[in-house]
Amino acid sequence: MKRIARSTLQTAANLIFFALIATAVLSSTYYLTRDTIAQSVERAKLKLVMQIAPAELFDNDIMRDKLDIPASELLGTTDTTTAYRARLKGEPSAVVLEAIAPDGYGGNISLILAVRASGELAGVRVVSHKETPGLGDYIELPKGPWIKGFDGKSRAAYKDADWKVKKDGGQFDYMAGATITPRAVVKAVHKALIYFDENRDRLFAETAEEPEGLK
Amino acid sequence: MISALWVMIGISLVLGAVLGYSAIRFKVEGNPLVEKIDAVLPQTQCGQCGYPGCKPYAEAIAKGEADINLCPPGGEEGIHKLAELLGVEFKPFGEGKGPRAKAVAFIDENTCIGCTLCLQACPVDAIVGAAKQMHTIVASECTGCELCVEPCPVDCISMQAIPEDISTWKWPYPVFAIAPVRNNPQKAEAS
Amino acid sequence: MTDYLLILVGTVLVNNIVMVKILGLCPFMGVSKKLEAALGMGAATTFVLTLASGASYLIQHYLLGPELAYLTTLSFIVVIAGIVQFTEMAIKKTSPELYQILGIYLPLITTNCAVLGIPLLNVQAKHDFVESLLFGFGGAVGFTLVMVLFAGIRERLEGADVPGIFKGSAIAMVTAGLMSLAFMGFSGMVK
Amino acid sequence: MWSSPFISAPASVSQIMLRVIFAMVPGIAMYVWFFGPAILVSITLASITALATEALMLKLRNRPLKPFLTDNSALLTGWLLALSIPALAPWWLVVVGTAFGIAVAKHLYGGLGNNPFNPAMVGYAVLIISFPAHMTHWLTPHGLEGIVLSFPDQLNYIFHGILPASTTLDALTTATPLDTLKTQLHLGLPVNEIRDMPIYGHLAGKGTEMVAIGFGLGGLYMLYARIISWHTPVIYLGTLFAIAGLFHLVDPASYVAPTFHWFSGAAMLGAFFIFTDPVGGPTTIKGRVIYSAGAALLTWLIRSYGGFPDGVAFAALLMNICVPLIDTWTQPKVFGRKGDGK
Amino acid sequence: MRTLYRFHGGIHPEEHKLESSEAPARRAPLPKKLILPLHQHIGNGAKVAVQVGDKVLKGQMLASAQGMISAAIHAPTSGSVTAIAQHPVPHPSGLDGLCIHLESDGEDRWIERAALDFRAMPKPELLDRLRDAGIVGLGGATFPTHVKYGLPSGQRIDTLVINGAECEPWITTDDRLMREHADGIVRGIEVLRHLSGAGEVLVGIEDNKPQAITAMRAACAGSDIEVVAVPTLYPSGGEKQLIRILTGKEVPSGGRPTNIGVACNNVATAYAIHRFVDHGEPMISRLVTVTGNVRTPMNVEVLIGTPLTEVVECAEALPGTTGYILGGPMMGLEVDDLHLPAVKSTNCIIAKSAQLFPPPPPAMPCIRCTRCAQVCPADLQPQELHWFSKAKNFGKTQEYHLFDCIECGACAYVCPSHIPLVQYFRFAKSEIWQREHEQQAAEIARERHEFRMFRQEREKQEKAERLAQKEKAAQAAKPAVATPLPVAAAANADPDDTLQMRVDADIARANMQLRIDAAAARAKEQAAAAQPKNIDALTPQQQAEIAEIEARRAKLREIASDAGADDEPPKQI
Amino acid sequence: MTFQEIKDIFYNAVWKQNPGIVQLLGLCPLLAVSSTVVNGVSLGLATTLVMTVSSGTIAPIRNYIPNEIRIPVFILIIAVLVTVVQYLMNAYMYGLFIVLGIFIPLIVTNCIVLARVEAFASRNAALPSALDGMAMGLGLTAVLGVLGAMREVIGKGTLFSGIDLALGDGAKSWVLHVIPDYHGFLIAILPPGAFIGLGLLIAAHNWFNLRAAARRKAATTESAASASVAA
Ligand SMILES: Cc1cc2nc3c(=O)[nH]c(=O)nc-3n(C[C@H](O)[C@H](O)[C@H](O)COP(=O)(O)O)c2cc1C
Ligand SMILES: Cc1cc2nc3c(=O)[nH]c(=O)nc-3n(C[C@H](O)[C@H](O)[C@H](O)COP(=O)(O)O)c2cc1C
Ligand SMILES: Cc1cc2nc3c(=O)[nH]c(=O)nc-3n(C[C@H](O)[C@H](O)[C@H](O)COP(=O)(O)O)c2cc1C
Ligand SMILES: Cc1cc2nc3c(=O)[nH]c(=O)nc-3n(C[C@H](O)[C@H](O)[C@H](O)CO)c2cc1C
Ligand code: SF4
Ligand code: SF4
Ligand code: SF4
Ligand code: SF4
Ligand code: FES
Repeated sequence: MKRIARSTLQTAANLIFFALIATAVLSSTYYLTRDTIAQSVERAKLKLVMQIAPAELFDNDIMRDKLDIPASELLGTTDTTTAYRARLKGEPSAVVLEAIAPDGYGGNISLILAVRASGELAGVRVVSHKETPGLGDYIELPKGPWIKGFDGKSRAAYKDADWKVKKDGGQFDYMAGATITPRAVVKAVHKALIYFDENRDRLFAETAEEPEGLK
Repeated sequence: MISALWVMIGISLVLGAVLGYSAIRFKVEGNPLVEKIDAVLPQTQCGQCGYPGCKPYAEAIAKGEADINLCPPGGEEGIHKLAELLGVEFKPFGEGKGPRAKAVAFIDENTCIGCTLCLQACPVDAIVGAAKQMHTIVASECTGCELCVEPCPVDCISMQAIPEDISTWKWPYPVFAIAPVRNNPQKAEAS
Repeated sequence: MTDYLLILVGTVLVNNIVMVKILGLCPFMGVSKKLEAALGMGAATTFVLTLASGASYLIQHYLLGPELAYLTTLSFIVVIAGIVQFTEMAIKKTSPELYQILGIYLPLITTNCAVLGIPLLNVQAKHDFVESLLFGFGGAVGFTLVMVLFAGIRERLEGADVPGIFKGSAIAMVTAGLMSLAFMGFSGMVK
Repeated sequence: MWSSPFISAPASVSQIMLRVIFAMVPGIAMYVWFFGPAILVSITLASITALATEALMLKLRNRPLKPFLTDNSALLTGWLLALSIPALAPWWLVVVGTAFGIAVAKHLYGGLGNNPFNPAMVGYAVLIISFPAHMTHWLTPHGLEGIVLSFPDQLNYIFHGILPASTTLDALTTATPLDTLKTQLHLGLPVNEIRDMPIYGHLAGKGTEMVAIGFGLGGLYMLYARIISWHTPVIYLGTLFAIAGLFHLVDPASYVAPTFHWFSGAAMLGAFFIFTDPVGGPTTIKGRVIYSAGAALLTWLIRSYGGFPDGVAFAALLMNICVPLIDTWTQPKVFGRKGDGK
Repeated sequence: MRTLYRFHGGIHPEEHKLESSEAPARRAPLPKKLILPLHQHIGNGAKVAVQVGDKVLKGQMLASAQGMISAAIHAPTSGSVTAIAQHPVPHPSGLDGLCIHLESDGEDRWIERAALDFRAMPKPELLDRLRDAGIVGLGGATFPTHVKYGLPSGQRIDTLVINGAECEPWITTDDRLMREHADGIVRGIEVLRHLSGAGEVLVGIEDNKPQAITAMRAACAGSDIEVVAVPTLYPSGGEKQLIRILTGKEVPSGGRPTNIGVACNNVATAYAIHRFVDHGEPMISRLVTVTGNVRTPMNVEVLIGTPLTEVVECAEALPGTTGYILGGPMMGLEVDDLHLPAVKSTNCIIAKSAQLFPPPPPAMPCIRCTRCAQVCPADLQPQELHWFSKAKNFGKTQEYHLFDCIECGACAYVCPSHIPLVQYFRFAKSEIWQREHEQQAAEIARERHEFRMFRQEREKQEKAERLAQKEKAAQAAKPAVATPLPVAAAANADPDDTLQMRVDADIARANMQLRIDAAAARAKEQAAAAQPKNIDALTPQQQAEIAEIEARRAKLREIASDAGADDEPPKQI
Repeated sequence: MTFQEIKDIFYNAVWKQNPGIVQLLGLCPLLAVSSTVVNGVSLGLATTLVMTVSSGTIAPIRNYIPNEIRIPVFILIIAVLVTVVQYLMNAYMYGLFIVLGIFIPLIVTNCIVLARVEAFASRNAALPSALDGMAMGLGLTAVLGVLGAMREVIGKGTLFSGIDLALGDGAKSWVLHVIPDYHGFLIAILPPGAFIGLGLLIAAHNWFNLRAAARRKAATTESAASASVAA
């Protein structure tokens, strides 16, 4: 019995010894790199945002001027997302929204879009999708320029019935043999614009200091 | 940092305790693997594997000290079986290490002086005789290990291949023309 | 209920851990030469993986929390290694028969990526406790399934006239490739 | 050495394969009737590629060419593959698919008789995954208001990718009936409205239903000639009917009628020509029942819930995987062991 | 009408029976020289009972049964034994077997013959008489008939099945026999029925032999022997299949018909029994079909041991003959050299020609079409058996019941890939047999080795004990041995200590030498007594072997001492 | 250590006992992240780093670790190293970090790391162990690179795509378009292509070995009796 107890304690002590060293090394690395990692993440995000909200559109620290947006049917989101606000000389110039097209061929298509204060689209990008590679993936930027077709479009220019692919009588291009994907994206962007129109004022409200979110 | 240390201390304490406890508590001895390996070996006890008999070789394999391709009497078949048993890749015999043709020892009765040296060498008691009497080999017990050949001071023991007769004949593998092709030679290269 | 069912079907077939997620391949290739071995490995992995999924959930949520998330990998793997070693010792003592079947596979499990991969994916996918368990269990069942099927094919292939340079692991790889091609047929089933 | 028996029945592998090829003729005739002769070009291309690949692989493997090139199995693989891809597919699509199927799925395993996977279906699966865009351009059947391309123009497209200036690919081709069904259901239309679309006929798609009937006729010939056993087609079609029928009864708006499943896609072709492939299939009767039923279930699942319009090829491959186990676990009782449960 | 049952599978090859079945059987001319292999039946070969030079009479026993399963061999004609030597025998190996060579004197003089009153005899004696008459089954397997009826207690036979199916193509001996000697066959059946005590006797004849059926029915009229026409379907003549057809019972795998209360014999066997019981003639001749590429296909009555050349001569082989098949085309074996003797199992010789037996096309790989499985009468999966035999995975072949294969050849007949399936199975079977044999040998070797180790251990212990006792004795004498020895002083070690150590070592060494000498002396002593070693626990066989060797040595010694005295000095040990 | 010993270690690791194509260890990353050269080589180098350091650290302390916690301690050490590498990549090569995803933490369970520690480092001194770890890692990296190149060329018609993730935006122009205007044989960059590609590599390795063996044999025996093996 005593032998068992001794062995138990001994082993535990040994393991603790190694664990302590390991944890110490690990923790130090963590704390040393923590800030750099945060910066990297932010830089990556900024890079994406800058693709659709070009630098001339804002002069504020856009990554800090953010707003939590609760799940919304119009955006297709089921979780709280973050909107980033672009301001030029203090005036709201654009907002960057996340949206989800739920009815892609392979499931959800995540989008990020920048809407100018005027309601015009500054740009749309696909963040992630499960469309068929080689067929439905032309909505991604390097694979095809299709997504750039949204630049400058607005609800003012196109009436609601035009927010369809050409095959269905709308204004948007598609690739033959793969219309489900563009249909889903066009629909999602259109709905996001509607969301923008409905919540325009609140989206640009000065809430940087006391984020309260939208109801 | 401190909390991280505490967490890891906690985890290691529990784990270490459990492992330390069970290392003693669940200790078992013996290795059933040896028996299994031994069952695969041909029991010729010839020592060609470099171990004094099949069992020691089996033990060496079980411990991971010996390769599986050391037993010539077992043939490639034996290596395949070992490979399968141990879940390792098949390994062919080294250069010139393959099995020899099956043979039995034969004592030239004219020359035998009855020194009993071969009798002492035979691992399976296949030699009968007594000091100063002529020795003879019980062919049905002889495994052909050749251990008796070396010790004989008058070189009277030779290994004789077992000839094929009707009772030991085997059907040949169909696509190879092993047996003398008695009928149509073109059959041999079929497919 | 249907959610849970979907998780199960999804992990077993649609997002099969080996064929689609490409995890756990070393045991998949290594222990699939024989059907029994594949079954044994599958059973052992299922046991450990389910346990590991549960344990890692508890650790993640009750010990680490968001604060110490950086300890995830470290603590998970240590706990898994502990579970494996404990299981091995316990089985060896309590049920030698089971040990005969699972014993040699248990130590290999620690280095099966799937065993760490699934808990990490659990964290990534923010599964709750039951979902984590199911995900672990389903993943392991999927692992067992493809491994057993693969072993069946490999046993069969032993008789096939495979070109020399493809014999062994090369053709096994090609087979795994064609299997994963077939599994792509499930894609899109669970969105 | 020649040992008994010294006599043999007159059947041979090449003759069996030839009869299977022959049995495909009615289906192909229908195809030509409803879709034009472009399919003949694909079949020719596939045949040439199949034989060339077979010859090359045999050479590499150091095997005699003649007996294997004349066994007609490569030809059969080529024909089946040509039939399962769009007739207007560019030439390289046929070539790549056939060559992959024969070189990788057949010869890496040792050629005829050794392959666990169906070579034609491997070729198809590789193509639909690699080139989904090209694999969705199916010809519009004659009689619909599509533009009909002349044969020389078709050749020009197949080999040079050039269409007459007046048309676009979109105008010449449609999605297949199964694909359209899937798309429209996705868009929320109920089945009965979808079925009213002009591409559909009485049973399934216009034209394609007749092609399926043609393959069915060929299948009946093979049953008559005892090349295939009845278990596979009957169980396959039966199970497909049963599952599809059940769901159709419960929810007719989202699940099509079982006859639609029978006469669309590759179901008929599969029932008689694909799941009957002896090499990758099980050998016991019980095994065939399990295999065919499993294949039907998978076909239906993939068609109804999966990412591909047709599930036949993947069902075949997935069931191929299971064959060794099915065979092992369905061994029949041998003579003299029936009573003792061994 | 009797209800008949079906067995699984079966085939309909072309029959080719009419060629030879219509002409009455003839008798082959008396050969000058006969070759009688000792191993003409399943089981142990017969033991030679004559010597070279002996004059023998027709029907005289030349070799007697040896062991449980064996049968005697008799002189088919009168003459003299010219040799007992190796000679090619009908065997797939083409190897030689030990044969008695008999030169006929042309007189064909019988030994004394007498009919047996078999009903008056005790059953065991009747069985012994059958054995000594060399009666073996003529249906193919040449299984000694007496063994079939020597049942272990507790088993009984309800049904006697007489096999007149003759399902193989070309062969017509049973057909002819039934047409010409139906009465004799029925007499033989009566003997078998007496031996078996069966209540029911069924004669199964394929329905492609209507005359034979009629003849047998006529001969059985008045008895309760039932002659049943069974559908023509190869291999309905296989005993398991015929029993299944007639009774619906299946002989259990690995078992014998007697396990289910059935015994089965061929019609020719019954006829041979009749010849023996009613005329005192042992088995010295049989009917052989000579057919194929010959001028006049026919059945010939042939003396056992007749060279096949002479048998074929009766029917005259035509040009274009490429070889011969002994037995039927489904199960026979091919020979190209006719210097083999006819043996008890020789039922048919077919002259091959390229038209009748075209060489098979090259074998293609198996395409798993399962035609073979569909025709296999044993419900096996020949394609799997082939797959695994080809890969030499013998364990798997046994899992797939390789040993239930009756080698009927139906599978190979239908295989569209023309794979020599049966040969694969024979190959696998003989490999497995050899392996089992080796396994047994290894088992015995292991036991013997372990016993040897045990013995050596015991001897060592005994020796150690003895030595320990001696040690005590030596202890007393120690000072006497410990004479001072010259010592080299060690440089920087304490001289006293080193010295002491050296002395100790030397004492030990000296002690050891003493012991060795003593042991050597003892060994000498023991050797002088010539204690035999390792000659206990020998089997009688081994003892006989040793005795034989000793005898030979004795002779050799004599010769050696006679001749070697002057030219070779005796060897020094 | 002599030069010959070093050479042996490298020959063994890169060719004779290559983890990827001979020992078949470390397959998951090998198959999962070899869709392009850049991904493959980066993960390979990360693994090499971990292997070198872990073998090098464990070898000197091997005698102080009690047997019953041997494996947990080995894994502990490996896990720390991996996590450190993970943070470094996260901080300084964020793009690559995202692409390699879960396979960085999974280096911990990459069988080859533990296998080398168990098989080599727990029996040898620090320097050879570190060398062995490095050589094995490089062996794996080599396979990752070759397989990545194969798959990338066949699947996309490019080479070095994504190199900007590893080396910064400046490297973007290094991407080679090997086959211009290529349709992309997608299967090659999907899991089936990974398996089949590795199968082909293994076969190629076998082929080289066989040919070398045949040459050696031909050199020793003048006439190799060619058995006419018909099958
Ligand atoms: C394997 C496969 C994958 C497909 N993937 C997509 C996809 O990702 N996105 C898409 O829009 N259509 C995809 N399609 C095509 C759709 O099924 C459908 O045919 C098409 O969207 C209809 O387009 P159309 O109206 O231009 O004919 C795929 C088709 C197949 C066969
Ligand atoms: C494996 C296989 C898969 C096939 N897949 C399709 C398919 O996805 N779509 C299709 O229209 N035809 C496919 N076919 C071809 C059909 O057999 C037939 O030629 C016709 O196109 C069926 O069209 P349907 O889907 O309207 O019935 C396939 C054939 C085979 C052998
Ligand atoms: C495939 C096969 C076919 C056989 N055909 C016959 C046959 O036609 N006639 C026959 O008497 N024995 C035939 N036999 C032999 C029988 O199985 C059985 O050995 C014989 O009838 C027993 O009688 P016996 O001991 O008197 O020879 C055949 C055996 C096999 C394996
Ligand atoms: C009834 C039957 C069906 C066949 N089906 C196929 C098939 O679906 N795909 C294929 O590649 N070959 C098929 N074959 C041809 C052949 O079996 C096939 O090429 C082998 O798989 C090659 O080893 C078939 C042959 C027969 C007799
Ligand atoms: S080499 Fe000889 S002693 Fe060694 S295992 Fe083989 S048979 Fe036994
Ligand atoms: S007699 Fe000789 S060869 Fe035979 S077993 Fe004994 S020692 Fe070995
Ligand atoms: S030879 Fe054997 S396997 Fe072939 S059919 Fe006859 S019993 Fe069946
Ligand atoms: S009949 Fe021949 S080809 Fe067909 S399954 Fe049997 S062995 Fe194979
Ligand atoms: S790397 Fe070995 S299991 Fe994943």
